[in-house]
Amino acid sequence: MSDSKLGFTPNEMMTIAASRALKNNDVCFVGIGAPSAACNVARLTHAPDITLIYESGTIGTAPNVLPLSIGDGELCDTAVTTVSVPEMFRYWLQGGRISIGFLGAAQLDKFGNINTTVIGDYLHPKTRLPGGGGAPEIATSSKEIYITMAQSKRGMVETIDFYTSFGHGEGGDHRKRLGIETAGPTLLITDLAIWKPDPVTKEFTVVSLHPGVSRAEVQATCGWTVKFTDALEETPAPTALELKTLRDLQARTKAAHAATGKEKAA
Amino acid sequence: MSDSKLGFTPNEMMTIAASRALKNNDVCFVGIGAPSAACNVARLTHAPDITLIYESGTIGTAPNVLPLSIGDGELCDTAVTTVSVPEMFRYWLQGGRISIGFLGAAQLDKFGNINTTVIGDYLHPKTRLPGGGGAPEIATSSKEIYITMAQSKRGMVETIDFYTSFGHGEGGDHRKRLGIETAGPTLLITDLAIWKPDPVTKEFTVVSLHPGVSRAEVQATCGWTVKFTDALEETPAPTALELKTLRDLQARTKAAHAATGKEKAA
Amino acid sequence: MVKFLPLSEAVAWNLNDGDTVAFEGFTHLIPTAAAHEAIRQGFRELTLIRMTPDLIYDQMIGMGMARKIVFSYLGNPGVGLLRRARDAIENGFPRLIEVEEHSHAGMANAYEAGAAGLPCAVFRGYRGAGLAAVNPNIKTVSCPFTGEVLAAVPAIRPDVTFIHAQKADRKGNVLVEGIIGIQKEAVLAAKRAVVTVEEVVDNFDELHPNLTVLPSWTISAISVVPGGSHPSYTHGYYIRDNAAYLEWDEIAADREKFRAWMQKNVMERTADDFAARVEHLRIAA
Amino acid sequence: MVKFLPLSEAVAWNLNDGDTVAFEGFTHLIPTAAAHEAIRQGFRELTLIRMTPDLIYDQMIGMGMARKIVFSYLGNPGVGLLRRARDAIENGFPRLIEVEEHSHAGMANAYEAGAAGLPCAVFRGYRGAGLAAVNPNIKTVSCPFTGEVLAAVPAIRPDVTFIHAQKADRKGNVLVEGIIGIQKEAVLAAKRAVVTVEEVVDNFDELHPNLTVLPSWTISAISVVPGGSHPSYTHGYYIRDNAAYLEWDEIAADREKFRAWMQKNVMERTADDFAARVEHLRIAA
Repeated sequence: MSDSKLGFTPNEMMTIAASRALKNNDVCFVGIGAPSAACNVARLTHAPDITLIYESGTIGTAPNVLPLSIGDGELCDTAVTTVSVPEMFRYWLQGGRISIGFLGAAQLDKFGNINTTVIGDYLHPKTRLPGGGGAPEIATSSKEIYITMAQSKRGMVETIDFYTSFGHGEGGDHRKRLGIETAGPTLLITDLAIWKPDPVTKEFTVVSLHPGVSRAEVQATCGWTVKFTDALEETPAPTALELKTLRDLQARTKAAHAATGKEKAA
Repeated sequence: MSDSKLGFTPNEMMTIAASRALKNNDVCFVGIGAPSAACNVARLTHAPDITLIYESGTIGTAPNVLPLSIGDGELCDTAVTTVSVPEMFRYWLQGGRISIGFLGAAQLDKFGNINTTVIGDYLHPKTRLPGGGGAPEIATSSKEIYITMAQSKRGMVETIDFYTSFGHGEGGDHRKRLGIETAGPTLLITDLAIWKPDPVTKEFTVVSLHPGVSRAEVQATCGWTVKFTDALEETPAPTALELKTLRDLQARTKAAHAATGKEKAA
Repeated sequence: MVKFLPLSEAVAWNLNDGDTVAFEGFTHLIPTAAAHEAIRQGFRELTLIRMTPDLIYDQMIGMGMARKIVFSYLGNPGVGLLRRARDAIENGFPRLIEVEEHSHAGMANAYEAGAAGLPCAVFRGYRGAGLAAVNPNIKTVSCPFTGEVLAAVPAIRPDVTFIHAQKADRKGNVLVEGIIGIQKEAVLAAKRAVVTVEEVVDNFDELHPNLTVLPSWTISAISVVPGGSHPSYTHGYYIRDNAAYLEWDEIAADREKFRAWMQKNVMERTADDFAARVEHLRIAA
Repeated sequence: MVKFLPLSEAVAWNLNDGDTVAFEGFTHLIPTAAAHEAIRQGFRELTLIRMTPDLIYDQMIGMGMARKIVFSYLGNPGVGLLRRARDAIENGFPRLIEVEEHSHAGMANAYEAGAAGLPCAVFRGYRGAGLAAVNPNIKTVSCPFTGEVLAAVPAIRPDVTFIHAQKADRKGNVLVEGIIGIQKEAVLAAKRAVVTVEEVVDNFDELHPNLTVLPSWTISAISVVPGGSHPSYTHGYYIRDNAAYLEWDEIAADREKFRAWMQKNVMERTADDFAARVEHLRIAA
């Protein structure tokens, strides 16, 4: 999509809206892609002391460029400490020290359940996706879960093909009934809107539309019947500082990742 | 005891006999006292590559002076690596990587069961001893157990007051019946003799008397009726090198430990 | 006792058809040279264990070497899917492979239990997750004090583990540093372990005491292979070849392109070729 | 967020009568200054947890502060018995204390489980050992795959943990090095954690990435107390005062001698006195 009209793209709006949701004292378990960009924009703007943790074992990292993988050297070089993977999952995630777990999704349902495992049947999949990685336990051990994804009817579906990670299940108190004591998905930020779960049903409800986005657009790119809150707000547009921070970060990242291929291409 | 007659003390003979039982490729879990001296004499004589592990986390250590505690700085300074205590007990001991666990005893019975916990009743002890520390799992996770202690009727008893660590239990296949797959005590070295368990009954049997020691002396300082093997041997006396190595080590140790008190005394 | 061997000998001596094998490395220190040597030697019917199978298992699966794969993230990290693994799972090409899938927490705990000599790992996991229903190796135990139901998975105990590390000393102790991942556990959990290193140094006397050092007696064989983790990286030696990961996505997308690439870049090469591949990625001293 | 406080304030703010508290340190880095401050402030009815209770718990028990002690080795390391603890257990002087006794493996696993947020630890332990019969907190679970019966103990979760460490940076991150013992687990398992350090440095930028660093947000308070682990030692700063351990055996042997020593060396002193006690033990730079 072009940014000619608004001065920013929907993806930039998504990343920046997600960054704003993070607080200075948060401890984030960061996934690659939009979550990584959002967390680092937060760190470079309003949340300089935020703690970013990547599942490769890097704690309190402050990368100058976005990592391509969750284990790039940049993460270790700038971390407060780097621990083993078993320690990461035992002491830091399962130990209850993560305030925000950030997840993306291939398929998402209205209760924040996520599929990144298979499209189709598990044993005979139409498409074999990468699978859960850290997500099954990130989803249950982090105090809260934030989800980011670009909207599409293929991605936001009535029923997901596989429960890679558990959100609110069938809604209501389903988490509690499974003995899961953490809050689960409390925020969904897409390229079009900000969503929060209904306090009772736990169904994701649009609470804010990004600038220039209509209710119809949100519904047209979502596979379930969308609920909008009564007091619907408009997401403040990215500030000049937010946009510059994100774009500089992405430019540095692009340059750094391209550099490794130079001699090959030559 | 004096060393005037034989040129060495019974304790020196015990330590040196124990050191000889160790092989160059052994991995020893070392306790403080005689075991520590024996292991280091082995390292300084016939087993230069022996791996010494102290439960404080120091792996492959080569102290120049004997540590007073299992966590003296000397152990860390000279170790190949120093790990946390949970890792020590999980990966290194429970992981089955220890060939020889070295234990001492306040009370010992003829089946190699050891008490270092209480004299008297557990809940209302006559004497509260330090307890087991690492011993309960050293005794079951090490491939073999070597025991060293000075003989006395109070120490070598028919029935111990508390099973701090399990040897051969009531003898025979008692270990197997409890699901313990390691060999347990295979060697007892006292200040008077070398003992090995009977292959069937597992009762400790004297296989070698130290130079100048009689059967009567062994029996007089032991609380159970002692069995002697038919082919009873005499332990070779310490060599000049063994004695010098042990005495130099103890002299260095004494000087180093006394040094810390100097300014206080002044 | 550990032996210093050429990689071809180390692999031939330690790996067998039908083995359960882990080539571990969590994005960092991936033992690519060892995997390529295994491919050249043509082992079959392997059970491949790894948290993040990555390019090397995509290659081994694409070459038909795997009977089964045990994993927790079957992706090209930061890029997307593993297309040879997909082709095997979706289409049975070049052969069908059995899949045992866990979460990262499940695999990390299972390796830890393997290193710790336990039969299983116990942790808080898989709650509400679909894997618990499709993987019979995910069970539960109850805490005898609180009654809380916890997840249990069998310990991982590979026949042989391959890792890449920074350096060995002359006695055969091995230093792993940076993002250390699961490598220590993978080595200690295995019956045999082979380590490729960037270099051998006289001794480790100057090392900090708390670094991750594998004592020589925990390792079967060490092979010196500079650049041996390319296109992954070795902290302190060379950076990750991100371009190669992006490029792999195209190579693996096509069966013929894949075969041709493997022929040229693996089958007709040796471990000695890795050093040149990282020349332009070396960290300025 | 972590606060830098004088030790008296850090102790007063974080410790309460009736708390379950761990002053940890495995021979190395024993938080003596913090324990002495707790003694001066006169806390009561404490449950004292520690693998190796050592001199400081002998002192706290002797002063009647403990309701219960949880331990795995009740000795003066390398010297012998802890005579004040013995007097309490054998004779109820100055008061009876409850005893919960484990093996080192049991305690280490229980701390690990506490740090890992689990309700219990599962390991292979206590087989044939008498403790399993006298400690109701030693139970079993069966491996759901092999049927093997394993030991289980409840996780340790102290209200507050005190440790001593080498240094903090200005942000409040803490470095522990050398024999690191169980300190990281004891801190992460606790609701609150207080650390005494030898010194504060500007930053940890030059530290190796794999050292044991506790991030600032895992700690409640940091107090700078040079010499704060005497007569234990601090790797890199000063050596163990072995003579003081030998001396303690005589002091603790006699009730009156003990009281007099405590009055003179603890009650009438402050944390500032520790620096002078290690002057003659400092490592030559």
